[in-house]
Amino acid sequence: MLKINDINVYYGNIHALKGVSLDINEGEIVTLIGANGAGKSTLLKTISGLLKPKNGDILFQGQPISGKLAQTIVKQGLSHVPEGRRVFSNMSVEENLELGAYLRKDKQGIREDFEKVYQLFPRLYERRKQLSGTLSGGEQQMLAMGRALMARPKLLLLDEPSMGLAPLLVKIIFKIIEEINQSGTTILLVEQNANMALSIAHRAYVIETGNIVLSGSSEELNQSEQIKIAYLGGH
Amino acid sequence: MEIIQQLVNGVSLGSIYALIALGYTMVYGIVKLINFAHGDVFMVGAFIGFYSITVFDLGFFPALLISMTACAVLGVLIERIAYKPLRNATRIAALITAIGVSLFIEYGTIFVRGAQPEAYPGNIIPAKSIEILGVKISTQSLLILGTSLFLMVLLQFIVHKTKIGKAMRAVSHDMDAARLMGINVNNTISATFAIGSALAGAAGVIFGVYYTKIEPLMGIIPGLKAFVAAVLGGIGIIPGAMAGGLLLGVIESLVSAAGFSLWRDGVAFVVLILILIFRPAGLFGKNIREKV
Amino acid sequence: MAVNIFKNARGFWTSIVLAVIFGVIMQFLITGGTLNAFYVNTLFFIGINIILAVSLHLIIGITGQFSIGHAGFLAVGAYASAIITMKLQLPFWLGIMTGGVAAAIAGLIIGIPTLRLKGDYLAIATLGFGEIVRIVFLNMDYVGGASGMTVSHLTTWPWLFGCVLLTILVIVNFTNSTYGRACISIRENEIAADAMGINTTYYKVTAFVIGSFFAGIAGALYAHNFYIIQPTNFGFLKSFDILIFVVLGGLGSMSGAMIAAIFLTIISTFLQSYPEVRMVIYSLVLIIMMIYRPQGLLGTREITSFLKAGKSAKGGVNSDSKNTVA
Amino acid sequence: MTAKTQLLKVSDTGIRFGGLKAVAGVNLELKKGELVGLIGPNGAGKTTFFNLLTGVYVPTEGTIELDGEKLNGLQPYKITKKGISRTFQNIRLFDELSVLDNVKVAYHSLVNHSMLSSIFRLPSHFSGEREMEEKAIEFLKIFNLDQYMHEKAKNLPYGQKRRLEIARALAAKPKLLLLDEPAAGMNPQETEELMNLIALIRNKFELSILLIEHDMLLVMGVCERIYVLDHGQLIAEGNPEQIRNNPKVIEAYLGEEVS
Amino acid sequence: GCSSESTGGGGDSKTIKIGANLELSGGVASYGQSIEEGIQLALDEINKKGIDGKKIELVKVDNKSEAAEATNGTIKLISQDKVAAVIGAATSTNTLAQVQIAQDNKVPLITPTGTNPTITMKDGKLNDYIFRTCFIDPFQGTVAANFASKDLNVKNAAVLIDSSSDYAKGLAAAFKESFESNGGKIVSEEAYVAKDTDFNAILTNIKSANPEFIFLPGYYEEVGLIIKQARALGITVPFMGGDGWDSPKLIEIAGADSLNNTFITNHYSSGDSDAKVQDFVKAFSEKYKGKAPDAFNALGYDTVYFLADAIDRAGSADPQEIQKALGETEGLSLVSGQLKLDENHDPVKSAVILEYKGGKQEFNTKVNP
Ligand SMILES: Nc1ncnc2c1ncn2[C@@H]1O[C@H](COP(=O)(O)OP(=O)(O)OP(=O)(O)O)[C@@H](O)[C@H]1O
Ligand SMILES: Nc1ncnc2c1ncn2[C@@H]1O[C@H](COP(=O)(O)OP(=O)(O)OP(=O)(O)O)[C@@H](O)[C@H]1O
Ligand SMILES: [Mg+2]
Ligand SMILES: [Mg+2]
Repeated sequence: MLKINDINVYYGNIHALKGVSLDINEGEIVTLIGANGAGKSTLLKTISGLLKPKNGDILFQGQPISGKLAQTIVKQGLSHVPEGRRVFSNMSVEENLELGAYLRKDKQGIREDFEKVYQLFPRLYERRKQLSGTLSGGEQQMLAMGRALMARPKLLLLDEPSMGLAPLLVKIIFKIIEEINQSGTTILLVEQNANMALSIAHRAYVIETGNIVLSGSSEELNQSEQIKIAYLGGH
Repeated sequence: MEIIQQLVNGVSLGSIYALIALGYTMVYGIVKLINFAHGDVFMVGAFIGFYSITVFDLGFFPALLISMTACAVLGVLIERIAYKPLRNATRIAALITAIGVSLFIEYGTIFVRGAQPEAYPGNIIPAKSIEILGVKISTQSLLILGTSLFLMVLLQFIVHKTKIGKAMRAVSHDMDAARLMGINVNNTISATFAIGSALAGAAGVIFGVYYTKIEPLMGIIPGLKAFVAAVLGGIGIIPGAMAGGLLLGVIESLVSAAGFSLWRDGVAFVVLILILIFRPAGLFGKNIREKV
Repeated sequence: MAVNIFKNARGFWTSIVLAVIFGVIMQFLITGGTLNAFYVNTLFFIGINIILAVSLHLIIGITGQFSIGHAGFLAVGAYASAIITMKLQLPFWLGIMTGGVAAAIAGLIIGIPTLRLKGDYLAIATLGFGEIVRIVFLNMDYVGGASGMTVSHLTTWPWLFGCVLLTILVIVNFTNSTYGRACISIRENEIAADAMGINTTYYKVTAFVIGSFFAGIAGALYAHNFYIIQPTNFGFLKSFDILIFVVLGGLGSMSGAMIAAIFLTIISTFLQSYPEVRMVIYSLVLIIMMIYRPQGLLGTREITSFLKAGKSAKGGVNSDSKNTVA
Repeated sequence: MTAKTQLLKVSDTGIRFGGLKAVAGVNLELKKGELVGLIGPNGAGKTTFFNLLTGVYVPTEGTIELDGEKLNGLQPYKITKKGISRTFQNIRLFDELSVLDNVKVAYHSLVNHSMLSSIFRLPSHFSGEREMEEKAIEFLKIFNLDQYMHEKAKNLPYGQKRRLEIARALAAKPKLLLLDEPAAGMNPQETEELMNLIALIRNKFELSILLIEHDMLLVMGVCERIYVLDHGQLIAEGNPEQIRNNPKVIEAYLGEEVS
Repeated sequence: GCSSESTGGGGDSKTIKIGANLELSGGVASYGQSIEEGIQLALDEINKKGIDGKKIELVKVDNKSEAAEATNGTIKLISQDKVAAVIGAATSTNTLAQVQIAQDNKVPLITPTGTNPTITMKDGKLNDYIFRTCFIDPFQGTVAANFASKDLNVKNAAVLIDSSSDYAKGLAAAFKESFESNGGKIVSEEAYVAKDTDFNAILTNIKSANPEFIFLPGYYEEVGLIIKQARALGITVPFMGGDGWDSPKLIEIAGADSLNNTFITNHYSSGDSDAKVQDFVKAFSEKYKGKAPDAFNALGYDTVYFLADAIDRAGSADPQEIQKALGETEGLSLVSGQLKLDENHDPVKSAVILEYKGGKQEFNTKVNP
């Protein structure tokens, strides 16, 4: 579904991604784990068109998308839930969801998706008129995910959905991620919380200072000593 | 009776400020840029209307439309050429560019046609005064007030209810997140400038018809006043700009009426500062403290 | 350089001696007639603009307070000093002092209530203050109202140079001290500065008052150089001119502000002979400069950090401090 | 650890924003040298509580006392001088200042040389600045940040930024240190390092620490006592073991099984 | 560009350099530009023949309508360009900013339109290098007051002043004095500043004072708006002003109907049948695409002839010789009337009173000083 070939990304003269390659198959949850500043968010931003790679290509469903504008990529069925939620805090929950469906014209379909999102996140239905800036962190995370789903993505990129959330909410969010996946959406999940991420993902990549250093099935990585020490904590 | 006449005077002056302030505050609210060139687009609008009427013998409405269209294009050009490259720069840098653009339009116009004023022909819209209980109200100022109110409602509707309006607000809040929704940020900002500048153009023509005299530097003071009105009402808040404009007009008229016409602008600024001290985000603005 | 050497006592005194030598040489060039009246006058204009630029730099570049009414302080200084010398027939030095002190008091009065405003709201409040000052003078018959006040030409090179030097010294020294650091911390993050025990209001007002003081000094020199002062000289467009020096030079870079003041004064003087295109070219210069260098000529760096290539410096205070405090 | 003297006493304190009671009727005490955790769901009011302690917000009810002195209504910088300093949930460094200068700023309120002595470069300026610099460097060494001394703060890697924020807060010589989610965005390994650092600070500087954190490993690992906030109100208080098994806390915050 | 080091008198042997320091940009750019148009026309005409075979070369500087820039500009003209004389600024203030420099350097300075008395006289002492082409304010004000009391027979008058202009203030002061000494009463005094556009508030005040006559000594840009707005508010009494009104634009701005029953004092009337005036109006509208000249144009034009005449008589481009010749000017026939200087270097000229009727100026009376 997504194929990344040897991309390099720079911020000015900072070389943030150094020849990264990665594959995602349809229906999978793939997780990308790595330390702070390893380049995880950079990779997601590059995929969704917020950043341009200097070279290399990105194929989404066989179509090249590297260097295209974000709006074109969204239209092809790829949604990105950015780090730190980034909800439009001066707008209501409902308006945020409407903006999620910004590019769509099928009124009927949009209405159905509203239903679906509200089913997935009943909390959002209760709060649909509330300004999203006043939601709690967890609720905002739900909104950010719901908003991305409104675009009916085939591939969903999630950047640290558990960051700053209370343990209970982390569990809920991860459960929902699995649900979304089961209803047919492919997911690329970036996480610091490697334990949790590996527990729901099919496959995983490990990124360190802009390089992919390891990849494999979740089970394999869970067993790896190297991973245990670096990312799962010594306990 | 005289005080009522003065209030009427104030409201009609204020509705001109409001008319300019609407476009100002909209661009300001969405792009977060103090577009100092707004007053100059207003001036260009006035001249385009003037030439449409005198050289091409057009009526008021065609002239208005031409001027609005041309100003919309001008606004978009200004944005694309001068502001877009600075989108990631500091706001104060963008402000300097805006000052540069403002000077450029003013002196470009003078370079092209000289500094002398022009006068709108007097018969474009019949100017009548109606008298109610000894208070004279000119039909033109009623027209201006009506236009401002109508545009306020229209703008409010566009920004809050339409898709493009929602896109504008999204862009204003978080450009990258807006991109991720599939919003074309550049086009949305262009649309904002187009609407704001078209309003400035309309204000220019209406100003020309009402006050007759137009000249290349005519945009400076109304531009400044509109900026004050926009801040007074709360930056980016459309009904706030309307209220700010009217309030400013009424203050000025009352100060003049009290015999202090030379202190007029001074008093207006004193009131502005006082209001800001007590309401640091303007009359309609919510003083949202930065969340720590 | 200007910034770095003051970090130790010896560098500080050397630079003062060097500056004084420069001043004396210039004096000889002027009295000897090597520089004709036109160049001398341009030089004076540059000097006054440098004081204005550096004083506003302290407020905007260092403390981060978006003030766009600086011409108001210039006006207060100009009128106060002119009253001293012209109306009261007192000596010029007293006029300069009074100009500075009057502007500083004005800064205190406007600073205390408005400096709690943020961003654009502060900007419009200070702009409004500048206009209020102008309108007050416009309505004061004592100083000639709209037609202004004629002022004797008393600004001479020693006064001008002395004031420029004093301004630079005080502001550099202030910036490079714990007090300047306090101001920068406010610019960088007011909430955190507050949480670190910095009395943010106090330092904002202090920087504002110091900046106003020097703008007032510039006003005194201005009034006594151009024969006449009138309220229209001090409108908001004048404030913008000063703001442009600071931003074009690079916010937070004092040498940048100075270079911009010199550069723009020269451009503007040169363009005087091309009246038709003067402002068109000037505005194009502004726009193009900002588009290609939105961070200003020097960014936040000082000229010294370019001389010692490669090292990064920060707003006003030099981080390139291998030579730690002596 | 029992007979220690009381440092912080918060009685019935709260604040409302419009209709919302963000914090209400909180009673909390802290003794000298204690390391206490504050947990609770998102939006429970934890950060707001810190803001009340540090004077960013003024409580609409109740009193806050430090060492027997009432803090209500004092401006933040005064409270810092009285002995409370903090870090922020979203890092707030002085980005353009060097790492060294970031720490020096916190020393500012402890200097003796006057503004005039700095402006005129009197000897007291030089000795004062030198003293500050020496102390600041000492501090950076403790945090292993001295190699970055001349780097701009904004150029530090994320983890180091968090450390610098703590170092800066400590430089203000607090009696009580407030840490707001210091481990946010860190992976388990970095978190563990941080845990050790926090313990070290507490012992070395003999201060009290109040810590907000969602990472239960960290909270349960280092805190002696824990308060739990939900919807602005305290719902539980106790040692880690008690909290872990408190049904209210499980329902509101931890979820079924604790990881 | 910079000229060579030729001493005094400027220019090479073929040309005489004169400077113009005008408001070509900034707040009152329209005044400076109008004067410049007049100057250019006059130069074109004079340079066809030249003065003693020499051509006049004009060096322009823009003072941005700012006093400081005006000072700079004149310093440049004198020390860099070494001009023989300077045509000074349009407004009194910007002219005052140049006076001292001209005096110190002994280069004559002529302001076309700077009417403030202190330009030529300071503390009772004559600024001997300074001249002007326009008459000073008191005369026009007095003429207007006499016209109001005697010809129009009014007893109550209101005065509405452009307080940013010394010119308007000077006229107003003279008017008040004469009008009151004629037994009239000033019932209302209001003020505005240049570039204002809305005068309804002050006009409402004036209206409630019920004057029979309103003296309005401003410039046409505001005057036009004031009269238009006054008529809309139902103020029907006569208005009267000075030469500052004189521009075809006034009629366009105010509208022909509003201008009925208004009067001005002026240097000349473009409807004057005098051949000099008619030739000027014709030449001007030929050069400037059909534009009709206003008072600024005429005074700019006259200033050049005033200066050229002096250069001719001096027979030299030496500034001090020119100064002497300027001071001795007598009976010079200009578009704005016969020019003779009094001992204060102020022109003594006749004035005309014109009335607007149906959008046209009609000659009413001529008043000699
Ligand atoms: N806008 C930017 N400008 C310059 N450098 C940047 C920018 N954004 C990120 N970087 C740098 O790029 C590298 C990768 O950053 P990125 O945000 O992708 O990391 P990450 O793996 O997502 O980390 P985190 O866990 O903190 O989110 C880091 O060294 C970072 O400092
Ligand atoms: N300045 C403010 N104005 C209005 N509401 C506010 C303000 N500050 C905080 N709140 C609200 O108070 C509540 C408590 O917020 P707070 O930031 O203290 O939560 P928290 O416990 O720190 O949550 P998290 O774990 O997500 O950081 C929230 O509902 C928040 O929206
Ligand atoms: Mg990231
Ligand atoms: Mg929090």
